Amino acid sequence: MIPLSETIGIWLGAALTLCVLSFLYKDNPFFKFAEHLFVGISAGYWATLEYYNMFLPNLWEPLTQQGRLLLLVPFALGILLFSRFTKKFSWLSRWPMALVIGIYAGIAILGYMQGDLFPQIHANLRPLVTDNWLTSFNNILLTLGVITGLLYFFFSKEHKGALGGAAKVGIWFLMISFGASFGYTVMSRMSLLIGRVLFLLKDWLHLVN
Amino acid sequence: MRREIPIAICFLAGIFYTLELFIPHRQVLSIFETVRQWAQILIAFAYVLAIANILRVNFHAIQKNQRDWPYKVVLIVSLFFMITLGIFFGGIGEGTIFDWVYYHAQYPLQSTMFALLAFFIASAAFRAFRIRTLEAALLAVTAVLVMIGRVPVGEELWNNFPDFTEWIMNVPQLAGKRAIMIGAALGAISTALKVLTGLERTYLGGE
Amino acid sequence: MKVISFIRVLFFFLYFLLIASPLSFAQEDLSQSWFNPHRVNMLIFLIFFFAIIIYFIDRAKKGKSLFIRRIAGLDAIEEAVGRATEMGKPVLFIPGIEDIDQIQTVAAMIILGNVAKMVAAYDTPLFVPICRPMVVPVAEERVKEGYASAGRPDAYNRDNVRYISDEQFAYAAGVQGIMLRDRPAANLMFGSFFAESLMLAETGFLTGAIQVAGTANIHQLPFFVVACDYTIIGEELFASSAYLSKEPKLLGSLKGSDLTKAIIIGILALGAILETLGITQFTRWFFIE
Amino acid sequence: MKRILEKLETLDRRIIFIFIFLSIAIPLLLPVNMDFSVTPPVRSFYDAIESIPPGSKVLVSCDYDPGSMPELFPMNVAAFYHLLSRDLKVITIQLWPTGTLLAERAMSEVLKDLPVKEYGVDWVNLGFKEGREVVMVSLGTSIPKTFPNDMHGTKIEDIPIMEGVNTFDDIAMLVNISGGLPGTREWVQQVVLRYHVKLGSGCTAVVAPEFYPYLQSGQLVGLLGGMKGAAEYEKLIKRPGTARRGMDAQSVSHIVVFLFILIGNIAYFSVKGVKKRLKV
Repeated sequence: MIPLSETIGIWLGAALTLCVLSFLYKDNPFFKFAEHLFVGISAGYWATLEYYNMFLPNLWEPLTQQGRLLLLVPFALGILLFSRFTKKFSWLSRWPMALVIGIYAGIAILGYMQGDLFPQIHANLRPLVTDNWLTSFNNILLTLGVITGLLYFFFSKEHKGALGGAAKVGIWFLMISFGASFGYTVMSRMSLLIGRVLFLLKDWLHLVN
Repeated sequence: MRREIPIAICFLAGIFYTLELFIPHRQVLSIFETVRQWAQILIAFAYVLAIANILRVNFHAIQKNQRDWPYKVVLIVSLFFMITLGIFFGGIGEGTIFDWVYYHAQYPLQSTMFALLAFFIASAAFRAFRIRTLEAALLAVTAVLVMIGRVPVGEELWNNFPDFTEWIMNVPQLAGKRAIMIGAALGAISTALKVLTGLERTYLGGE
Repeated sequence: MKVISFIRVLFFFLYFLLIASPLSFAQEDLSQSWFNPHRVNMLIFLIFFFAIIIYFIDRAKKGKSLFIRRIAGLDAIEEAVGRATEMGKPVLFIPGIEDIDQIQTVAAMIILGNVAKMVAAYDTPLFVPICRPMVVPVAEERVKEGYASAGRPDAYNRDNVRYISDEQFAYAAGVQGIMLRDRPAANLMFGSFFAESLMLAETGFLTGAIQVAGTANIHQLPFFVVACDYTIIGEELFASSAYLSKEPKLLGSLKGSDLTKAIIIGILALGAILETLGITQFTRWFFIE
Repeated sequence: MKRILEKLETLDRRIIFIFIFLSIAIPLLLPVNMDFSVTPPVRSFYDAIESIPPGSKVLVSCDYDPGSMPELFPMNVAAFYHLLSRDLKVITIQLWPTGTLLAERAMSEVLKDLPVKEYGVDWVNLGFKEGREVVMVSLGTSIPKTFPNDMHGTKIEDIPIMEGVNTFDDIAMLVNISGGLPGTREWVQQVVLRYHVKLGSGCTAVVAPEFYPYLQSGQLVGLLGGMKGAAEYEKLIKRPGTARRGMDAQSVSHIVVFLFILIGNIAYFSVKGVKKRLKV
């Protein structure tokens, strides 16, 4: 026996699914309703989650129960954010903003260097001639593609002459890259729709077992 | 003072975190971790600003009887409904009403919105993949090859289709991707450096 | 400026320190040491990169004129804003869906300021829907500042910077709603986008808006390329602030980036040749554990 | 004729939408079960599990959310089924809070076919633990200390299956169903490199290519990528499920998209539309 709450849930889910799908025809009251409901519920959901997963365990409980007074610093900075509600002191809210931006800009420098720049350069240093002709061909193509692609991103020179030609080859590689990512993503997106249609046909209408 | 202090805070925080990678000392790492958590706590505080922003914008819309104002009521009611459920009625664990609403309203909405992409990807492909120039041809042809090569029917057409698709992904595709990654990394690092040193300070607003 | 000269001295000092230190160490427990020797390569790069940027900024400030190639997508922003004004319709600026912890979002905020300045001059409404709470105050400051520097602080409307939702697709739904009901004539999308990119760009296409999009998220670039009028690719996003503001010091930093890029191209070519000759030490220098 | 072509060139997108919907709904209602071969990454995932002696313990980390369910849930079900039907013991954990319910659902589907399997003896769910990579590393030091209870609050010492399970040495293989971060990349970086565990991964089609290098270097023993990977796996374990079912729809929808691209181009070239340059 399926519990009643589950049945109601499936009907609710199906109704909302159809509301969203109706958008494909055109904007309409059902979609508008679903959209505003979705925005309201999800904003509430994430705010609540933040309260439980961040505010309580990382600030409130350690501060009030374990007496970790150092946490008064972020607490005070957090309160400074609310100075935005006043006209006179709203500039104080820039302190916490500056701290957050500073920290993450610092982290970003490392992240991009360690995560993208060095590993990508390292991975691209390959022998151009090997025993296997296919490997050699691939490595030459890869080196050529990366170098010409980078040349496309030159800003301080007009793209004319040799640089223009190389940048053009670079664009070809970028286009292949975009096409491949596009084609590659089609599969995932279709799978998602299959999942949704299966929900409608199976869980809701019981047309498919 | 209104500008100098934030710039100093930003500079010090940024330099400190740039050094993180180079200083493996345990005590220093724990300071890094603590301060990073502060940043996350500040982000949690920002939710109050965000909720206040939603309320202000939508109340104004309702007040002015703007078109579609009844939907704004739906939005505000559902927002309060979720927060009240989560914080005052039974929390957010398994089996609560909060959880039920997540699985039976938010999840179907989310996954159906996500599934709309299947339709959009098709209509975008139809419209944009016209072979007008060499660049457009490369874009369209690669997309079609990869798309067909990844489903069972591609294999029916040509035995080595999956391998060929792999080759596209691993060689020419990767080259283009790598060029963008290296360029973007340089751009990101230089933007971050400019922000830290206050060369680019406009994000903090005026006097 | 004293700060910058100080950094310069500090970095050169560190640089000489490093040359003196050996490059490789055996694996050991580093939790008690003050420097991680395995990352010398990155430190050297960082110092070098920064030194180059500072050098070119200095030169730019001394009045050397700096050429920058045309970036069609960025020119198109002005055109799009102009058209929106003619039609009496608003401009929509979408700053991506990631928090301010992403440098792409910071770059988007910098572009937002420039757009606000343009919009204020034309007296066209500017909508900025936002996905992450911490971006709200930053965007508010940026837009306000943009209006102020165009001499129109009174035209700034707080209600146009709107937090929507943290949920990716709720945000997308909300932005689609704005596109369909407020009918902006220009959609500017800059920042870090994910799967919602295509949804936004397709809906924007349907409403007939001029669309300019830019991101460094490679996986979403294809969707912007097919559905938008102009696409800003990867590094161009980060170059936007220099391009739009034409400030000498920012243009200088761009030139510094270009030189570094040239060196990286040299490294790629040299490395490939050395690898072909069987010399692998050079490659190892770029390895990070 | 020319008018038809002109119409086709600027086809209403809603017509495309209808075709896409039908290309998915019809194959789901009337399957033909088009055959396909099994790719090497899936085959090696299967072989890795087949090579484990019966009675060994396998740790399954279900790190995904409902958003990627269409692709990952079938793999999750198939992996549980494969493990249990080979008389291996399943210990499941989750590093995503949303994973717990999904793991439970997957298991309850498998237990319909294998009703003899008993909780606590043949399988156990240790639940969700906050901490991402930190949890992974701490599992390497001690599994019981990281998860002192199962998801129902029962003490580890009172669960028969957990007897003698201390570190990764007592685990024959690790399976990760990965919807993002933390996921397979983190398991490889934090655990495989340090503790030399065999790791098999099931991930979404979008990220699968990023994990091929791990497969080549042997850091992954097998990889299931997207719904197609799940379908191949279902084929190997001879238990067709929703992924197998989705494959026809997947093929047909791809062909429909291809046909639309083709029609668009034919119409374009015959009508000779206004030349509009592709802008980069």
